[in-house]
Amino acid sequence: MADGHISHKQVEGIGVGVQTHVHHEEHHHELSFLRQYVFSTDHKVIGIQYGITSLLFLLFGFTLMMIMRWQLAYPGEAIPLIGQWLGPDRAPDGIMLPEFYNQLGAMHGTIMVFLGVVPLAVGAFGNYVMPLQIGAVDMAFPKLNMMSYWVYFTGGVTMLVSFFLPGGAANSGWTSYAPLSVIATVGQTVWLIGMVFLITSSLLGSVNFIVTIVQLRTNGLTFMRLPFFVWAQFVTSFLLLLAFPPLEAAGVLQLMDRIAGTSFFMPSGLVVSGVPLTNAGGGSPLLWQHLFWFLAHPEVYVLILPAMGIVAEIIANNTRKPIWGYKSIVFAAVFLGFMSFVVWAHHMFMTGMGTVISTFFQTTTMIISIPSIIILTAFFLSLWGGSIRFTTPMLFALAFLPMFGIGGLTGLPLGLSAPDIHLHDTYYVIGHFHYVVAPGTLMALFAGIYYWYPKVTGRKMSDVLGRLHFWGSFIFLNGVFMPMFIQGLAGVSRRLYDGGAQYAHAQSVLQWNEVMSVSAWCLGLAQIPFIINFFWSAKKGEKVADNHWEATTLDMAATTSPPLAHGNFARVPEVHRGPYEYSVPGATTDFIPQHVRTESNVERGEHR
Amino acid sequence: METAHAEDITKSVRKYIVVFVALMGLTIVTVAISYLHLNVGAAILFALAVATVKASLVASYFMHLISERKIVYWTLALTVVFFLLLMLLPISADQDSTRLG
Amino acid sequence: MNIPYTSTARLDTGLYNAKLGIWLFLASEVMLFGALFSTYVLLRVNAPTWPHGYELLNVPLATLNTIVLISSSVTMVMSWASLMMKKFGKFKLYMGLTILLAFVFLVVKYFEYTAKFEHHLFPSTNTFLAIYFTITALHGLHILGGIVVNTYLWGPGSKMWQNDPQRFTNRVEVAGLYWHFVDLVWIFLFPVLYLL
Amino acid sequence: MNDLLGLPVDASSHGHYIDQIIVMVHWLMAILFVGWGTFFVFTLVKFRKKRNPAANYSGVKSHASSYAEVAVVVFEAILLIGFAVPVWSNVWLKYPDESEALVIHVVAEQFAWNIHYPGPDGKFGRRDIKLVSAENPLGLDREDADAKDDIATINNLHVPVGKPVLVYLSSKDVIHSFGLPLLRVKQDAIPGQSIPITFTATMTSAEIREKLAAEYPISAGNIPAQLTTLVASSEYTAKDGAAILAKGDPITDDAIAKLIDAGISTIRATQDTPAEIACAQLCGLGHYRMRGTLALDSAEDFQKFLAEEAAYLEQ
Ligand code: HEA
Ligand code: HEA
Ligand code: CUA
Ligand SMILES: [Cu+2]
Repeated sequence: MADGHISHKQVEGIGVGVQTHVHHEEHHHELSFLRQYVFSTDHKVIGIQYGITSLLFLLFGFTLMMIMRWQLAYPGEAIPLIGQWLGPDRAPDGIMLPEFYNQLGAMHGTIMVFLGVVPLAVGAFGNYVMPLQIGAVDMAFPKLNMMSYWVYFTGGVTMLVSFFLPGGAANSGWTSYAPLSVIATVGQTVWLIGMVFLITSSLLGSVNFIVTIVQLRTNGLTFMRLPFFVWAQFVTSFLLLLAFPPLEAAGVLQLMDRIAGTSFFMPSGLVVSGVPLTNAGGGSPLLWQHLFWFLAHPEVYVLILPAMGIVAEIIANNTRKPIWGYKSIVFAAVFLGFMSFVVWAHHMFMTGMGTVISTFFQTTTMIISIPSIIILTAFFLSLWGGSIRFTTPMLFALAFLPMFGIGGLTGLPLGLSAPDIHLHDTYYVIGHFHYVVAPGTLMALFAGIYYWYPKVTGRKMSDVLGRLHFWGSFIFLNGVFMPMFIQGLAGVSRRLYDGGAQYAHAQSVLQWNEVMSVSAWCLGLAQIPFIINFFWSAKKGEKVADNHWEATTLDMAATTSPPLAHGNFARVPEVHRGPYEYSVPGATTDFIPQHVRTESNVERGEHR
Repeated sequence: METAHAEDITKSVRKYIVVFVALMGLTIVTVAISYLHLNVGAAILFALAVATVKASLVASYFMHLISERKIVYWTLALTVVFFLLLMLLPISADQDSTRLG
Repeated sequence: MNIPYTSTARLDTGLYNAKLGIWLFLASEVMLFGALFSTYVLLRVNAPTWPHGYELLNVPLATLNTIVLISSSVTMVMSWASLMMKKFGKFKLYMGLTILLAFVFLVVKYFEYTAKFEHHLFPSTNTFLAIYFTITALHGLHILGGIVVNTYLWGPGSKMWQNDPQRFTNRVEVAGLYWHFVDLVWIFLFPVLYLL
Repeated sequence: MNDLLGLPVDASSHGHYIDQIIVMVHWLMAILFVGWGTFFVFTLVKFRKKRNPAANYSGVKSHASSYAEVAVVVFEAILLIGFAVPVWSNVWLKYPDESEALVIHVVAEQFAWNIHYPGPDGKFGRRDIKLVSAENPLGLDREDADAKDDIATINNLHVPVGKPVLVYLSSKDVIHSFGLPLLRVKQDAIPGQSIPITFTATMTSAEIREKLAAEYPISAGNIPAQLTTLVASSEYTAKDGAAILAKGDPITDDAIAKLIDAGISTIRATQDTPAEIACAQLCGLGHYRMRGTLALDSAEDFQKFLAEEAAYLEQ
């Protein structure tokens, strides 16, 4: 998109790539600027829209956290620089109020998960890359695709606007546990409305993804020849499709509780601030939790699966060999998706569970760790025997492995109910999931950005800035999140406005708060090279060949960079082999793209 | 579907009428039974059984599920599994009461 | 650029795109209403007392509405069958009837609601009414959505019949699948809310 | 490994079961992490492009990884079946008979812990939300015969050491979580429900204070910030015999100056109230300060506490 006009760029076949030069558009009618860039139905434009929007939300969500971390490191001290801008109902004299701290926390969680990572991983990467990888001309329902983006955008704006309401944004945590959320300020209502938009957007998107993958795969591209990235998107879409509606239902019920005075989540006999409530009662606070986690557990695999997909592509490409155990990781991913629906109550061990139910959920939780271990193991083994190139995307993808490892492993003690007695709702949990979502998923997403950037813009991002970004991020992410385990094991609760300063048991680990905060700010600084790189390279980056990474999948090998504006391919490719035919013995190049027809059996990948 | 002949369609139309009559009949039955005020267990069983039959008729004939493609069956089978899980949800929430003092 | 399989079926799956799409959408709807059903079960099981639906609600009106909705399902499938038989006029008739019946359903629902409000029965009165109003309102919204789609297909959308009859027939079939699903939900709602 | 992990003092009879599992899981995690980490680094070095310009198409042939995976599964199964589940059902959910236990009602509210003891008659008086007021946050009906001798405290829980305690936990408004980090107890307080939890304390607060006492260096201009939250754990006098700090006194800047004058360069200090109730569930803007103190008393001290409270009731 960067050079503005891509629709006429001719195909240049390189290597064993596409050799045809046929321009397939018979009559090319010019679209207005609005139709082409704003209300576009082209999956590539929509993917870019998703990408930019979600990156901005990520940055915003991170900014909220950088502000919070000031209060955690220096409780009660005026926030420097921006403190005076926040206004008296958020931070009088620059000193943050507890109300505002809770808003920041809830909105950080919400924005990072629903407006940042998922739209980036699914909306941007899924939209842009998946149709290219399966040789489709576009998504199955382009108009729905456009709607999906704009509904997401509306939901995002709704969330942002809620900061300016009386009482501010939602402040009951991203989990919005009732009854706290039911008696909360009006921001919660807007949060619920925003969520309904986001859920609708996800539903539209997931239907579109599944239909596209099932129906628009090009000739010869059987399911077992799909790049793992496509599989990841496929499973993810099913999770979104089937797990989100219960949260939508729960959101509607909570809206009713807040607006129509019903008591779905409100038991009888509540006294709030000394005043007895007059609602009819008879509801169940735990019902909300069940419905919420029925979504939110599958949701965490929505955060991780696309990341694994990206990592698989990049590892295969940069080791120059096939992913080890392709079949086993595909089955593991499908199994993971399936199991993710039966572990939800491991977030609720402390709500008063009996033995039977807790045993059930502990067992499923232990079972669900197995497919993750299988996938990770396959990735590690894929490195063995490779010819590893430490390109910028590869650095990020490699870092993903141990970082996800730490996050995943720390899930194990949480998944057993007895240790969870001590660890539940402490910083240990915060550490656990940030290792999977931040040093894990975020690293993978960065890897994806560096990897597909040349495909999107025709130019490469700077490696010097990339390495700066990598090492800064890697070091400071660990600086932020590692001490959380220390605090958590000491028993420090999460969501504490003063970081635990009042508690005796927190005193011995309190000094880590400052370390974490400084790391978080340095992490912020470490993003500057990335932001510069991102914009600068679009105009000034080194121009590279169409299949710059010498990859085998259709997205890289069978398209121009950037791909044609209409129709993606000069001629829709046909597929002859699996996705990762690198270093095939006896072949002339160390990669054979999926769509290239070759003479010898060897190169057809049939010797196996 | 696009290969279906006109005669097939007329046959289908006759089927639709039969199904329509059956649905009406079942509606009357279920309402009539409710006036008997059976005990709760039997009432629930009966009402849900009738509703399930009616729903199956609609799904099978109006929605042509009786002659659908494999992939649709797979999608629905998956959904049924998760739907059942959702129905288990109240049970897992209820178990908590074993600890209530 | 033309997206394949918008009107013809793909060989290996046997489906055109929209058909798979609508089934997936319906799968998500199953989960939506499923969550509400399980809410109903949970609240009822835990409640010390629970009114019988027929004590508070109007069973004859609801029976009427059941009949109306089932009829609309039949006219809907007939409108599709008419297209299959290439009888556009009959399609218009049946589709028109479907829309009309849908309106009748909503009007009856309106009278039911207002009667409740007049007796000071609100969603906030008790959890039974809360769930009754919530589910039926959500179902009503689905009816409204169906009306919008069907009206489009009956009116401006039907122009497609001239230049792509196959695709238009598909659209009607897809709209029909949705409409039957809305009917199907009501088939469960009716006994669960009114008769038990 | 307990110390390595930085788990807090364990002052309950069931705590070591939980700690034991935490330690075991962390061993498993450490082994996996170090194992894979070593393999990872080794591979990255050995198979970098410079050393290995051409990749090997088929890669790893051995099945060692499958065995490793099976081993992990077995280990997890042992942890689950052998430890986690039994501890949950036989230790954590093992309730004592009410006659053997000290029964206490804890009612959480934004943002305080209301503690309700039955008093000498062992019967809990009636509570009614209509009677709730600022002076009577529990809504205790003092007219009720059973309620006359009931003891109610706010944010101040006393329990005797060595006797099982049975707490019935509930909430007046939103969900809170009753966390006792030093006793490895945590349970959400759910409005509309009364959930029992049980524990037996094994150390008195005094013993914990003694255990946590440590030497802190002091020198002019270099006073650890931590000291301001601690109290002295022995007596300190100046050269002339004048008392500077008694055991349990807070450590002020003034006192430190005097200590330095007296030529003292280290000070033994400890937590004042090491055991506490920590609210672990977000419950609103005051969540962070919803702290209660937990006094683990010897049997005599506990009787003294009850007597003091009873005397207070008389007035
Ligand atoms: C992407 C997100 C993600 C992922 C993938 C996971 C994965 C897992 N999670 Fe996590 N989790 C969250 C996001 C995620 N989680 C979030 C957001 C919360 C908190 C929500 C809130 O309360 O706000 C949470 C909370 C949470 C809890 C509740 C804790 C509590 O509140 O008390 C539990 C309990 O069972 C749990 C368990 C697990 C388990 C067993 C896995 C397993 O799937 C992990 C399996 C993975 C492995 C076992 C790693 C395998 C790797 C190796 C073996 C290789 C090692 C190699 C090297 C290190 C080189 N998680
Ligand atoms: C996907 C989810 C996700 C992600 C990525 C993050 C990322 C981060 N989170 Fe957190 N967090 C949550 C989800 C997430 N978080 C959730 C769910 C909670 C619980 C909320 C609750 O209690 O309810 C939480 C809570 C939480 C807490 C606990 C607060 C408390 O309990 O009181 C803390 C504390 O330090 C924290 C910190 C951070 C930090 C420092 C990062 C950093 O890793 C952030 C790094 C971000 C970047 C590096 C931005 C990159 C983007 C760019 C550089 C943009 C470039 C732009 C263009 C090019 C246009 N988060
Ligand atoms: Cu009470 Cu947090
Ligand atoms: Cu989970």
